[in-house]
Amino acid sequence: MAYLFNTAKQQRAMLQTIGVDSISDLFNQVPEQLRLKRPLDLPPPLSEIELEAHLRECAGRNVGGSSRACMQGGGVYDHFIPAVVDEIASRGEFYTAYTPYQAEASQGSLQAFFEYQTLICQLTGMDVSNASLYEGGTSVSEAALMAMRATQRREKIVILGSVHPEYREVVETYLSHLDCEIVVVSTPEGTVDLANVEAALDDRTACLIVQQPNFFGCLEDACRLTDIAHRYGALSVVSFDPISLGLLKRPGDFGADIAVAEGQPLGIPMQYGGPFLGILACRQNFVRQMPGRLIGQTIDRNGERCFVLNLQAREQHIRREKATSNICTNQGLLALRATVYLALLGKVGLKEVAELCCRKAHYAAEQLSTIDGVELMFDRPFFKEFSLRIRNGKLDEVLRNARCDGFDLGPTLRHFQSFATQFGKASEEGVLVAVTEKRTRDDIDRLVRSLRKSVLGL
Amino acid sequence: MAYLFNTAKQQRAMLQTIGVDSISDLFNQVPEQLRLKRPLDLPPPLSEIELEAHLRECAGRNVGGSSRACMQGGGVYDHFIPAVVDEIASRGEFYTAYTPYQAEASQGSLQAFFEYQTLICQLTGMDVSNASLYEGGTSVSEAALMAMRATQRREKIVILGSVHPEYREVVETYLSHLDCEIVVVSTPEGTVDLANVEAALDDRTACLIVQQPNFFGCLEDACRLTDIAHRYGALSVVSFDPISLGLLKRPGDFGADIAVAEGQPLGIPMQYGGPFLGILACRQNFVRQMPGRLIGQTIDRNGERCFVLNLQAREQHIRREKATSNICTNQGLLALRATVYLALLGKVGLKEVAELCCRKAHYAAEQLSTIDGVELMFDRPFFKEFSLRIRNGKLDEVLRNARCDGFDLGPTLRHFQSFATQFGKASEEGVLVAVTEKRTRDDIDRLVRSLRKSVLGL
Amino acid sequence: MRNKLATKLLFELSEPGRRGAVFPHSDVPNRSLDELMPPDQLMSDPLELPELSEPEIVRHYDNLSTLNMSVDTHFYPLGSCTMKYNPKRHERLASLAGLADLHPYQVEEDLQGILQILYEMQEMLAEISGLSAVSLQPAAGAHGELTALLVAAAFFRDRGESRSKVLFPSSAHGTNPASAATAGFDCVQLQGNKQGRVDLDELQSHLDGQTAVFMITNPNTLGLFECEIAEICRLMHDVGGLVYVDGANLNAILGITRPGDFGADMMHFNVHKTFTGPHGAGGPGAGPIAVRADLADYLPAPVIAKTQRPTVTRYHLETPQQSIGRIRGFLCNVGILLRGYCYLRTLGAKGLCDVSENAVLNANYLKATLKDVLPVPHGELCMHEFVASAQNLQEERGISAMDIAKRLLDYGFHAPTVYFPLVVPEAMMIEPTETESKETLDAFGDAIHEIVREDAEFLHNAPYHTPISRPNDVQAARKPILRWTRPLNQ
Amino acid sequence: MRNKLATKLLFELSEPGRRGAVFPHSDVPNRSLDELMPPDQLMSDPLELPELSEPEIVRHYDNLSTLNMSVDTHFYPLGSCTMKYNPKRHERLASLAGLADLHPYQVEEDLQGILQILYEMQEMLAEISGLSAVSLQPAAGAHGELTALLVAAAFFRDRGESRSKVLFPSSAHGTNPASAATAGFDCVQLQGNKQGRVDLDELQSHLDGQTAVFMITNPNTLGLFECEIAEICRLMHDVGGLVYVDGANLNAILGITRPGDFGADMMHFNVHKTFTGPHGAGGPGAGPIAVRADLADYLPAPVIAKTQRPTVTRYHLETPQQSIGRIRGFLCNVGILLRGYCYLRTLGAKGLCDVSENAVLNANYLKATLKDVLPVPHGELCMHEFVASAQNLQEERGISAMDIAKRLLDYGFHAPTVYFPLVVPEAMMIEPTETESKETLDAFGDAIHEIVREDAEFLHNAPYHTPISRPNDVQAARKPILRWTRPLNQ
Ligand SMILES: Cc1ncc(COP(=O)(O)O)c(C=O)c1O
Ligand SMILES: Cc1ncc(COP(=O)(O)O)c(C=O)c1O
Repeated sequence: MAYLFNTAKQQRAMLQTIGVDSISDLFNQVPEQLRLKRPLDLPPPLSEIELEAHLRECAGRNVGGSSRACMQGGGVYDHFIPAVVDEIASRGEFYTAYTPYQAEASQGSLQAFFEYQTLICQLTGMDVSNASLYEGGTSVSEAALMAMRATQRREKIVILGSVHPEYREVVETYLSHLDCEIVVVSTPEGTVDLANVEAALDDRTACLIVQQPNFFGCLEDACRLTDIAHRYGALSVVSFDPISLGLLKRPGDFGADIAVAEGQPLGIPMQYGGPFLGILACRQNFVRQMPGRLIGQTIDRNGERCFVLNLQAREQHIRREKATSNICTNQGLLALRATVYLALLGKVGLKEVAELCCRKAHYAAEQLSTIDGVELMFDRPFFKEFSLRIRNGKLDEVLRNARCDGFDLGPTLRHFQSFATQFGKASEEGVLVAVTEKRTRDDIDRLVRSLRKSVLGL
Repeated sequence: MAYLFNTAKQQRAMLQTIGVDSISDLFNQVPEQLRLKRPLDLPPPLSEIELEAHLRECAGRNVGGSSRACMQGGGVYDHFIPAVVDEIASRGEFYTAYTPYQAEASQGSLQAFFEYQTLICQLTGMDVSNASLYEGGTSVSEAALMAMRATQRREKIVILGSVHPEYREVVETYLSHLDCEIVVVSTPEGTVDLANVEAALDDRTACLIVQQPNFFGCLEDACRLTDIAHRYGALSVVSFDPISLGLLKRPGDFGADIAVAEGQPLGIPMQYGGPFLGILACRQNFVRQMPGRLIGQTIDRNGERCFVLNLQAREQHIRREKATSNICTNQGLLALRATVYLALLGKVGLKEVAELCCRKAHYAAEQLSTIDGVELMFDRPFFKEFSLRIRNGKLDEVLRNARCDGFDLGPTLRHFQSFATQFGKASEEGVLVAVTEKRTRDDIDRLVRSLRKSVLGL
Repeated sequence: MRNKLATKLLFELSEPGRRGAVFPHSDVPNRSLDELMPPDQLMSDPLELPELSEPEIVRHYDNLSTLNMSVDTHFYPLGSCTMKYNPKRHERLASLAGLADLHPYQVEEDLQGILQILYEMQEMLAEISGLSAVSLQPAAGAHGELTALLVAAAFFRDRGESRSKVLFPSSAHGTNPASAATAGFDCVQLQGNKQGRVDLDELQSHLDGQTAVFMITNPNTLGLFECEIAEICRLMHDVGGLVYVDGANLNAILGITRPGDFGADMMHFNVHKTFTGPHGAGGPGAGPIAVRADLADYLPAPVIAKTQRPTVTRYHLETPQQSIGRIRGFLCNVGILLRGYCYLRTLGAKGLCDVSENAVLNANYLKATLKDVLPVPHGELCMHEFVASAQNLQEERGISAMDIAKRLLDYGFHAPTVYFPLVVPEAMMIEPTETESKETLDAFGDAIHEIVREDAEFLHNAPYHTPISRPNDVQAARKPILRWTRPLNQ
Repeated sequence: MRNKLATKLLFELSEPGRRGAVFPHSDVPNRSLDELMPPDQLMSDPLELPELSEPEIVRHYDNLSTLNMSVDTHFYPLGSCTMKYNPKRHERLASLAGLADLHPYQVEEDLQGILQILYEMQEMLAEISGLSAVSLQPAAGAHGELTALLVAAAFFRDRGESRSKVLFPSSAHGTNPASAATAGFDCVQLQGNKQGRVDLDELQSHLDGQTAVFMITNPNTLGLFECEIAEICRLMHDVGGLVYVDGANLNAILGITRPGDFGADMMHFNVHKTFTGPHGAGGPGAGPIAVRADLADYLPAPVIAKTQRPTVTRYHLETPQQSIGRIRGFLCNVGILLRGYCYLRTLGAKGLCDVSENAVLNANYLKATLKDVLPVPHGELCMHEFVASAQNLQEERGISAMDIAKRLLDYGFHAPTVYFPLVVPEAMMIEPTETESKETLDAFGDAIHEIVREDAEFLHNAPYHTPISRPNDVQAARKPILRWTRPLNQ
């Protein structure tokens, strides 16, 4: 068998040392009547050749971003991943290590995660970042729980209707057993009306959750929203797109208390939804309420700087039911990818990427809107993603033809039930389009031709 | 610029330390009139995104073994490469190191190459292996030169017509300036007639060069050929297929003096012809005549076993024009691949692969021969490759249709001019077919259907 | 030979004006950003990120990596973590085009290959667990626990029952109580019996109409099989409660016995442990759960379903009828599940049995070779791991479990888990896994024997041959430094 | 922390009955092998190869790798070797499907993408060299030298001239004379002048009708530009000879000056040096050659040609008219040339100039920081490298170039090339390359300054912090052990 070492002869020697006759004797704790009396009903084993042939066959029945220009958004984006990110993340010493509990034998991981925490602080303008959570949706949920602990307000949170609908659902699930009201402020114009937010908030509200740019690609007035939240003593939780921070004001700049994100755009492949990277950073005074691991700097016995797991008393393995979260295994390797990505892009590179996305997205939006029956759904500023409205029941055909022509757009708004109420019929006609730095003007022009053809019914 | 470090500010500081005003001052040794007065005429620089898009576009205009079943042979084969081989060969510490001149900082490479030498000895049954040469053809040539030095016979070598025609051409080129007769013994029946070899040899002959299995896939009587060579005091040089040694007698077993090979089948991608791996092993008494690097075992000052470059006095950097070869840079990383491949397959695995190839090739040959107008070109035992004859001028059509159906066969015999004389018209109808362990019965059956259809003109 | 320059902090290597990645020039009309976006939303200062070149980033992280121990390089017998070999083929296959480049919102017809794989994964996990329905969504074991407890809560809610108590043994992993609390339950911890197992009387004394779930790790964290598990489950079911199996220790019982067969109602898998998704220095994992038939409707959305028509088979996403809702964005940690899938397809039924047999053999062998110096208080034989105690050494020679752990690093072995579970004094929890050779186990045994002969004082200062010596955790906690900040004089 | 078990020899880790790779069962009729092949051709004994499992092979080689220094991990200023950064994108791109999986005998219509790349590579190399025609075939620099000399021989043969002498300076790399000898020429070595350059009078004294080729490295191995190169070429041409430029040091003059422009007739490139094909611990390389127009017809077969029709461009293989024949099997080291191609496409004309400017700047800077302890006998300024001398240190303090080299390893730097070229006593040949930062150069300079202050006795026994101490080369040579053999008692 492929991954086993010990030969029959060695097994015999080992059994002798143990003092039993056979391997089955080792299992005498397992009551006979509980034993499975038949082999598991699993497909037969495959050699490496067969396994690879099988996986390639399966992969061949998917159509991915290598064969089509991916202009899909909704929280996951086809940004370029420099080869260096793959190279470093595939170092066995990183990806086959465990959580760095043994500091002396884990300085590599520990320092890398300390660098991650620092980079996230620099990116967001926040004071502290943890060492990762599962992904965007659970990060928003952990932020809500954290806000409730920090404010001691456990009855109500407010969340904008323009936050990723799946993330909103996750928050609902996470809070389902609590007596906590979740007020959703709807955003029929693409962004929220500040007056409606004002109306929803009160002094029982733990936090206001805003996504920037929001799910439709539009820019909320995150700064004013934060001020409003603070006026009611609620925390401002901002879910951001890390790439957008190459251009936009940082959550820390406008006073957010907790900044969370899906880190996928930072050098992580789309891989049909995961594993991704949950980012969570906050202001200094909330550090002991943070969920997840934190790496800290200290010195060793020789006075040399080194890194360790820190403030573990917040965590489940010490605090058990009193822990700030139940998370144990996190997304370390993805945090490493994000670290390398941010290091590689640096001060200038991230700005360039953000500018490219922004310019190309605006070019695409402009060109697409020249088509009769195609228009921007919302008249709002956006960054790299926008909602397109395809009128006259042509949406399906447009998307199908675009796929044939080599473009994947989406998701459609009707994919999410919650939008039917927010937008009515318009939700039947809306689709998200995201434009990353990988797309060329030629891609965009061809997409425009494809849509024009579809709409004109050619 | 992507790979440069020093900023303008640093450059200025460095110039100051040097004591010159500008970078161009550093080039004052280069006479003004020799300077290029214009920029090089090269395509504009590409960012990583653009470069990748460009390379993918080019790759997309090739049709490789990932999209078609490669049943081509002629010295390069589509054997399976276990993922472990790629993983280890992509360790930066291996692939970005230089030749291990500094033993204390190169024990990784040195030990791996010592293991390589040992594995090649075990594989071939020879006493000593060097640490690699460029590839198969130059290895045959170096073996011929080595034989001439060892025997002190510099007038004549004998080579079978069934040796890879490109390798024979390389030998001719390498010997072109020497007054050395190269006698080619033709092999019209697919293998050589021993009497003809006997007739060609004499006591001026430095060596007899045999390929086993030969270029047409047929098995020569390598054992008797070696005996004949020895009878005339000539060395027996055998060019082997490393995979075949999972089943066949080893060159060392039947007394060969120098064993050479193209090592590509040992875990090296086909990559349109290189880099590959030249293997050269010999009997103990010829060790000081060997070309290329040799790793030796010794001890360090603490008495610990360690490895060093050994017998360097044979090499160009010490012996200069008296060196046994001019080779310096060799094929280290490919030797590492072969090492890992052989370690991974080991005693049982290599035999299994050889058996699979052999059985599948025979199944394919049998099935293909059932087609009217398709027959084996030679009635000779073979291992994993055979020459197929497609009668009635259908060869082109058959190959074209096979490609459409997803199969690449070849090379054709007519691709090599030298076969026209050996086989006359038959060379117009011959094509090589190789079957590796990657091919399934289903592949073969579909190939048979494809050929049947073509031949019947359906 | 260590390159100390390269392992300075990223930020200390930064130099103003340096560039790493370079991007194409814009090929669309270059309008001013102020035109495209509201100026007051744009950042005013340049980004704070460091400035490095590509070569130094590679050298930095390659050097950092060598400061780690890892399964690829070292024996890593960390108890409860199942640090087995991570097959290299998985890395190659999980990154194939057509798998790694799929966007979660593509249409299902373009995803039939991956959906089939995930569907088959559900089926295989169900078979291994002996339970009927699987959700692949949870991102790790703890996430699986939480999800299952929310399923249980929904199930009870639906039946009009309000049950508030979750029970677990004191040897339970910290995530068990933490997940229970997150799901809104009260926690009840059981002491267990002298043998290190659940005490039935104690259990019974806590059972009533408030009892919701008993969370049990089996084999438990002492490496012992809960041989009364069937009775335990019966007792729970009698009061209308559910039994949850924490599957972290599944490596001991694959194909030998199944949670569903011994009475469990729900469980999670740690794909990153049992099925070799690598640990990634902390993650990612995948913690799918399996539940019995009548809980299937509560699973989080979506699950993968299969429709078989005479000519075509189609896979699609479906929301269970009474679903608790979403527990994460997007589908699941596909990349890790793919690796698990590859593993299961490589091993098959017989191979999985071999895994558990050899995991248990290796553990018992190591236990036997160490028993003279590190006795195991609980159990004659162990399953895939055992918890030895350095209490004697501590009392007689002043050598602690920590001393041995640290000194092992010098010998080129990663340390076992120490001081967990708390029920064993000076605990050393050792899980060799099946992918280690007898030679390695012998070498590890020899090292321990050598270490316990060393001077206690000397051991207190170990390790000596690691990149750092023992760190000052107290100072770290007292004044936490959680990020680099620019020194004041720069 | 070193794992000593894992770095035993492969053969010592072998255990009878262990398995690594597993292959599919045969799916074709299982006929006996004796039926398929003559029994007397089949081997009689089992293979001698070792038996290991996959996990231990990975652990073995991963651990071995960490015993190396490399460009990825360390500053590696090996003179004459151009140890620059090897971009990671090259590794990704060279392994793309459609490039790595092409068989050399596919039909040209299925190879248009790769043929275009190789054709463009020929064109770019011609432009960089200032010569007209390129052969990509040679596998390394030495192979390129041999090929070019065979081209020269054929050229002279064609003109009915029999020229037997190849000249080169004493500082020439060993491959120059070795290649000349292999190509059947007699070797004549020139001493050179005090400045470390070719002495025109000396050269002239050797020129006659027998003179075939002058092989010159420019910049030469002392890191000096042969400023009289134009005159040298003229002298050679006057007697009907050819000038060959060894391009190993091209990194100094990219886009600054071109061999073709200063009079060379032939040259080779070391793609693995100048254009970052990684060195692979010894290879592979690629040593394409460029020649002037009237030598093009002699190039080895095949070259890549382009046919441009109004609507289509096609690339194909062609045999030059008077070709010397083949110099290797198959086409060329495509994988390395692909990396070189990626490099040239990334840099462009301006980028290549920047490379040389910074390579020369770094070398001169390092030279300046070291001059107080390691003076450079030849030249005020250097090009991309310089040869310093430890002669003073040796005479005054007993510290040799070797001592410094070995001790540098302890400091985390690879050693420079030592004792080459022979014209400099106690030579240390230092080539930092352009991909090293000022910080690294400063740290290296500091290390040398510290080392020369250390005790000579202490230095004689350096290194201390490497996996081994100084090896016994004498013993290795006296009784060569070139392979592992099973100990007699096993
Ligand atoms: C017994 C046990 N239960 C639960 C967990 C939690 O699993 P995860 O880390 O995947 O969240 C662990 C992991 O350490 C464990 O050992
Ligand atoms: C100056 C010089 N010439 C020629 C060569 C030979 O090149 P290669 O090693 O590629 O055969 C080298 C390589 O070390 C060199 O430094």
